[in-house]
Amino acid sequence: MRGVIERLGRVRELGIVGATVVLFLGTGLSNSGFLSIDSFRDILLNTSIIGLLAIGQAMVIITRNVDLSVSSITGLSAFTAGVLLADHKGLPIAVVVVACVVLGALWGVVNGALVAYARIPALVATLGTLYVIRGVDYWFAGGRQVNAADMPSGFLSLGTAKIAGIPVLPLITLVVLAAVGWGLANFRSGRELYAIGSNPDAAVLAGVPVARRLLTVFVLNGAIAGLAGVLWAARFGTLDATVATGKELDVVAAAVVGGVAMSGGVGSAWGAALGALLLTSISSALAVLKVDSLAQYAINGLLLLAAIILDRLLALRVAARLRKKSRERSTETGPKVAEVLG
Amino acid sequence: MSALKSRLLSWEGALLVLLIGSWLVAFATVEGFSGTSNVSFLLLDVSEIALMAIPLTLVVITGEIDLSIASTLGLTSAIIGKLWNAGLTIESIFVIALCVGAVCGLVNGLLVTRLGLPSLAVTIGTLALYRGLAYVTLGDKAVADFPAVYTGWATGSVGPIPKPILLAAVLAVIAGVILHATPYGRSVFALGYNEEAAYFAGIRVKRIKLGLFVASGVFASLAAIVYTLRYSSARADNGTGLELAVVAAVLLGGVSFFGGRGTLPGVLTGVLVFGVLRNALILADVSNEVLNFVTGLLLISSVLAPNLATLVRNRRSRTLTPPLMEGNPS
Amino acid sequence: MSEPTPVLALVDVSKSFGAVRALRGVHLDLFAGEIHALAGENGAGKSTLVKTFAGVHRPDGGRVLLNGEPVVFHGPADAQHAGVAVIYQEPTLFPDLSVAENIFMGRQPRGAFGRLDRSAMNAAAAELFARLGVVLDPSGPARGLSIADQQVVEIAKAISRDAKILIMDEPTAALTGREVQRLFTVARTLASEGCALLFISHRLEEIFALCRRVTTLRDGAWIATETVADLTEDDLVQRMVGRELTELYPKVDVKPGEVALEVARLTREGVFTDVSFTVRRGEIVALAGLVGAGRSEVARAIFGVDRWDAGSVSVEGRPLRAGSPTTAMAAGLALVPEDRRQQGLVMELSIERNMAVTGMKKLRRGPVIPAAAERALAADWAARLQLKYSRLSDAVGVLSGGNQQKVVLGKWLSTGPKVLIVDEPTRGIDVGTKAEVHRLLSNLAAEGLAVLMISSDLPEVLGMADRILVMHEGRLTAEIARSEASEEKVMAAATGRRGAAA
Amino acid sequence: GGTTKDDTKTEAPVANTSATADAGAPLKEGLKIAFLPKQINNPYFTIADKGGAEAVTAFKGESKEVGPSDASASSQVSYINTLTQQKQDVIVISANDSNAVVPALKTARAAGIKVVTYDSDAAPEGRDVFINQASPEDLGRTEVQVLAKQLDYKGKIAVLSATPNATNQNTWIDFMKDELKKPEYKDMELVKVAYGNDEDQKSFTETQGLLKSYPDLKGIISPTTVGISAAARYLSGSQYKGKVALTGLGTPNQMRKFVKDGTVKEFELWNPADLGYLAAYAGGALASGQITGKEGEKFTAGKLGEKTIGKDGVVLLGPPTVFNADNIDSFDF
Ligand SMILES: Nc1ncnc2c1ncn2[C@@H]1O[C@H](COP(=O)(O)OP(=O)(O)OP(=O)(O)O)[C@@H](O)[C@H]1O
Ligand SMILES: Nc1ncnc2c1ncn2[C@@H]1O[C@H](COP(=O)(O)OP(=O)(O)OP(=O)(O)O)[C@@H](O)[C@H]1O
Ligand SMILES: [Mg+2]
Ligand SMILES: [Mg+2]
Repeated sequence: MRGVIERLGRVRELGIVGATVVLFLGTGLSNSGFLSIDSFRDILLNTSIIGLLAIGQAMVIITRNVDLSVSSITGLSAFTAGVLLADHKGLPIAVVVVACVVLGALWGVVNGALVAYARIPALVATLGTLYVIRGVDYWFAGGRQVNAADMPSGFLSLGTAKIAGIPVLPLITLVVLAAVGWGLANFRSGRELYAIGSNPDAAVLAGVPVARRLLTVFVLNGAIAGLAGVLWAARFGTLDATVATGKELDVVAAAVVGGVAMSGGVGSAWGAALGALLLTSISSALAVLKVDSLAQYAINGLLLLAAIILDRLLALRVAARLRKKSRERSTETGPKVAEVLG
Repeated sequence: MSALKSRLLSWEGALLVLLIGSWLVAFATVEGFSGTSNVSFLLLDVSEIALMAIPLTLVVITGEIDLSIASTLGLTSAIIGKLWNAGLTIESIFVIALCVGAVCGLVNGLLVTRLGLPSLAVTIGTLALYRGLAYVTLGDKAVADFPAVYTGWATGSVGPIPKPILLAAVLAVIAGVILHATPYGRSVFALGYNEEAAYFAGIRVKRIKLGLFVASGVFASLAAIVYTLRYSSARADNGTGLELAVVAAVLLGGVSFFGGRGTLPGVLTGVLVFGVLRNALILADVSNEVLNFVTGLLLISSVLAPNLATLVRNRRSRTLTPPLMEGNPS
Repeated sequence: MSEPTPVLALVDVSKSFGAVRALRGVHLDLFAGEIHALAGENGAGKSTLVKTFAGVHRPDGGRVLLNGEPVVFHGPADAQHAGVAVIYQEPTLFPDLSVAENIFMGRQPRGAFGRLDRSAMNAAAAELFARLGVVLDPSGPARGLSIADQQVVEIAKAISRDAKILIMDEPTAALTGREVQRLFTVARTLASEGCALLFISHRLEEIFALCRRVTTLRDGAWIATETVADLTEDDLVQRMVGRELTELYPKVDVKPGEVALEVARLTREGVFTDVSFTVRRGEIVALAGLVGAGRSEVARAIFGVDRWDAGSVSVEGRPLRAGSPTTAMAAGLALVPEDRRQQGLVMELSIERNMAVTGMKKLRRGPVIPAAAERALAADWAARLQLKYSRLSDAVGVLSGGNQQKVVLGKWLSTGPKVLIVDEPTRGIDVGTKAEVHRLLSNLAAEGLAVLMISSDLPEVLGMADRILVMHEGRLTAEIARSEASEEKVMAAATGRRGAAA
Repeated sequence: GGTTKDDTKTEAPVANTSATADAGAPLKEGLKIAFLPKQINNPYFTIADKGGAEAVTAFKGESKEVGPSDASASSQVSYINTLTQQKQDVIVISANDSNAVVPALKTARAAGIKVVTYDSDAAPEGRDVFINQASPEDLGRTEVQVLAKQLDYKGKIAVLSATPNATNQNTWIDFMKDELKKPEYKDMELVKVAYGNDEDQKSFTETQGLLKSYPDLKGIISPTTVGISAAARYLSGSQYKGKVALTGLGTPNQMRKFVKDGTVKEFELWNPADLGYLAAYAGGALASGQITGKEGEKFTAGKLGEKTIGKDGVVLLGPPTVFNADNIDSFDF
């Protein structure tokens, strides 16, 4: 006996799954190479970082907030990892990972404090820290570039290593996904995030420690972004101050495509991860389909829109069916009001 | 409301003080700032941002957002170049350009109002789409040889005031009156705060939003014309990334991202503050990372300042106003 | 008789919001096992007092005593831990979460590894609903529940806390007789179990039926705390209003004119079916029924907020387009909706803006709206409705519930409609104002306005309506003329016992 | 009516032909020379501008590096304007958009500032001289030749370029295509030009895509430092390592690892430091009246010796260095 929300939610994610499958089959038809194990491996690898960020972002968006600074945090963390490894040969990788995660978490504290305690709308606060952190990154890097050659191959191999044929990076993402996904669905604190996003004022009256929860969410998201930075360093090897610039929109897009509504209270980490998978698969597919490079942006955007629209139509369908069935009387404007941003 | 109004006023006031303050400081300390030619450089540099910020202000007040404006600019610019090469008259090209913008806006608007999709998601999508179409249109080429009369206009100025800025100013005044004094403007605010109640009051919610998205597109293409002419360069990648700058200006101007709250004078002041600081810092050879830094801090303080004020007030009256009132949609 | 110490008490508490002094030197003691009523006009300060108990507001002066010990609640959480459960006047639900989770948020039953146990939660919720005698799907979403159902969920939430102190701010405003009776039974049980209850209502008969003592407030000041038994309704009104109450149902009889509103075979899939009726100029037609009968939905469809799937609506013979409030307004329709916070008002906007939002076209001089004209209009209606406010430029949100309702009425009456549909027009409005509103409605009718009044308040229905339409499960089950209308007949039709209605 | 393309004639370069060069004049001291790269904090330009700064200190001037953090077409213009305000003596610029910067540069020159372009030229009327790292023709053709040798003139090849609008890359690619027309390349086919936007990640995924869609691909040319290192990194970690040849433009430090592990045999690049160095001296010479930018004028560029101005004010840096396992360790940039 599951609630309508979950039912809707499941359907939402089913929509994305459907779209992804269609994409793979379609591309596979014209180029079977796309369905090869090898290519799946690459797609998983490409998804792992954006996916990780999308999972974190989902938590934030569910509370009716958003964190645009993740791209900058990832960039800073990646460069930090690079410098640590390049300048202190023999520093254990674990230490570097922890350092970067902590770095991310600290910036998360800044975001969280601004949003939860200074009560700055998240978009403004994190757009601000997006600039600030990138500034710090530039200042820190000052035109320096860390190259694959400067880093221990033991670390770089993280980017390609496999366990039982599955690359490590996606595995890490999966672990985080499992943890976050489960927590959101099954912990009281997880449910309270939905409550906050669904009706912040009511959350206060219900005795939910809103500020504390928000702070936690931003810190977690920051930490995840920090981790993503390390993975980035391991995967791409060439690191400078511009790493991950502009990725924030992709991340948000992934979450939204994955059925996490900007108006809060709806969505799941799983959906966000699926959204990320769909988006990266799209760009990989385009590269494979010998699409003229210049047309790729256009098609990318088109498919993104298609995904959102499909998801929306499915949601509407279900809503209509529900209305007929159980005398559900949500107002005509209701769902749209809910969809309105913020 | 009174609290809200004073909050707004206080914020606009603060911005104005900030603007004048930074202007005076720069005037006194940064050599080369005071020159009239510099003033017009300064203003010219924000002309596109100013143009695009005008409709975006209204869009954000209705609780929506349009991130595709910079891409619309790029697409329009690319089409201008294409048509110019094809030998059309520049005047007719301008007309077509505006139509292109209108169509781009219409697409956004229809997706948001008819399908009820979240505008953030939609316009992230069209951000990619329009930029892509720009590349499809003009590819890797750049078109440069535009008639001197028009490029001259775009770079020319009346006294120290560049002509594009004059254009923006006129449009801003019109938009300001519409937003703050007409039934249309009232409706915009009402539905920004509570879409459902507005709908119950017979306000044509969808039509208004659609109109605003179209306006946003048209202004973006207007900005594209200015941009293309003043750099006399039509390229597919023109204005890449400008959207965040515009959004930043709007938010700095005191418009609530959650809709309902905001004023045009505030936004325009915000745009100018950005312009002055950027120009002054560059003149003072402050390195680019500091520019990023300052932009960010400014943005944060734009809301931090008034919020701290209210927080302090609440401490005094010891009332627990539920936090995140900001957070309430509709 | 030595009085035991009160479980919760307010001593000389005052609270003001800027210029507004919502509470001044108020005293109140709540004893274990008693049901204590709080009475007062709209804006008297009842909800503010409640919020002080709940830790939402911290008083500017005075003390809150818990079991005789002074306490300071730093937030609702504190109050809850102290054993205070509150039903707020305005429902505070999470639309995206299931009904059950709304009830148990933060207290969900947990299984292994702190994993929350949904089936246990739903079962518990179902139990609560059974206790309250309502049919609601615990696993369904809270979004789309009628005000009434929302209120029911709020009640369930509060009693599920098995609190030592239960505070109910107008819990019955949205309920019909049956639910009210259920609620009272529950309340009495709780009291007998040693729980202290504070009960707020504008329906005096309820106070007399349920409560032992009553405390009256007027303009934020404490007036009296007395045993209900020693009071008559008139005494109580006297305390609240500070003057003699004029007649509550001043219905003037008028000769119905030609048909103004005609609804024919109106149907909306799964919501209501085959609804046909007419309202004539000068008539007040009441639409009665149990919660969830679909009355509001009919109203919303007529006004064009919801589309209808079949049938037709015409105003003075001219048919309306489905799903367009704008054309409905143009045709002379007005709808005072059921949920004033979500549908009736823009809480953040000023009183004047809210009043003017329906009449902007009329106010307009050239392209712009003269602020003066706007204010004049607002001031005029504020006066006619005796609105309690400090400045017309204040946000409507700071007005008391009843005063908010007045603003909604004013906003629609100012459009000079031909047909006025009012959904629960006096929900949460004090007796004084209620009489005002009723007089207003009947005068308007006398001037030839056609009024369709949805109400869950039977006395109101019987007192005001020329004809009574009764709905059950989305169908019209009876039409009763004023002359032969009686509570029994209406309830019979409303609960679907056909024969009785005929 | 209305203005069309045909009505407009490109106005003649405003090169101050009136001025006459005095080769004998000494280099002025205390010249203010500003470097305006495509993008600040870009390693390549950081090296180049260091070289420039070294030169400027050599002739006792003061130099600085300013610029935008995004390599966008127009963001340079506001910097040109401010440099004009600051009354610099020389602006040394690498144009993001050969047209967009021209109006601003004209204003600067009208204010008596000398303009030197390096790495990426602006339209001639916008500058006095252009320091060309290597003639586009040489580069384009040699790249193809180097690769052809490695695959002994057989197989499909692809190009991984920077942004679709990158002026340099596009001219080079045109010459590559032209070179490939020659008979000896009849068995080679250029199947695709992919764009990595000079973003590491995009270049990386583009390389993946190339090898997916053309399993029989034999070689890749990446005429951009970002692209080649990304491509090399993908190859070195994939089963194509050693099977698919890769060459192009890269810095030794980025490529060392891949040259050593055999992913890459050969690649080329000029020394960016020398490029900046020469640009600085050209600027100095202009500001001191030694040269005016006319063809045939000569000036001495410190350690680089005497340089001659070629056709339409272009000065050649000289042939690029080819790096391979043998010589790579003797370079550090
Ligand atoms: N947050 C607030 N800010 C400003 N004024 C407020 C606020 N809350 C209540 N008030 C004012 O305090 C007074 C008391 O309001 P309150 O809601 O307690 O009245 P009430 O007795 O509950 O009325 P009703 O029966 O209509 O609910 C009113 O004048 C109201 O306008
Ligand atoms: N059988 C049911 N299943 C689910 N929900 C129901 C059912 N019956 C009623 N409801 C709820 O009641 C609401 C319908 O109440 P509505 O307001 O339309 O009727 P009403 O007669 O106007 O009641 P009210 O007196 O509250 O206005 C619906 O939104 C729905 O949530
Ligand atoms: Mg109240
Ligand atoms: Mg109703």
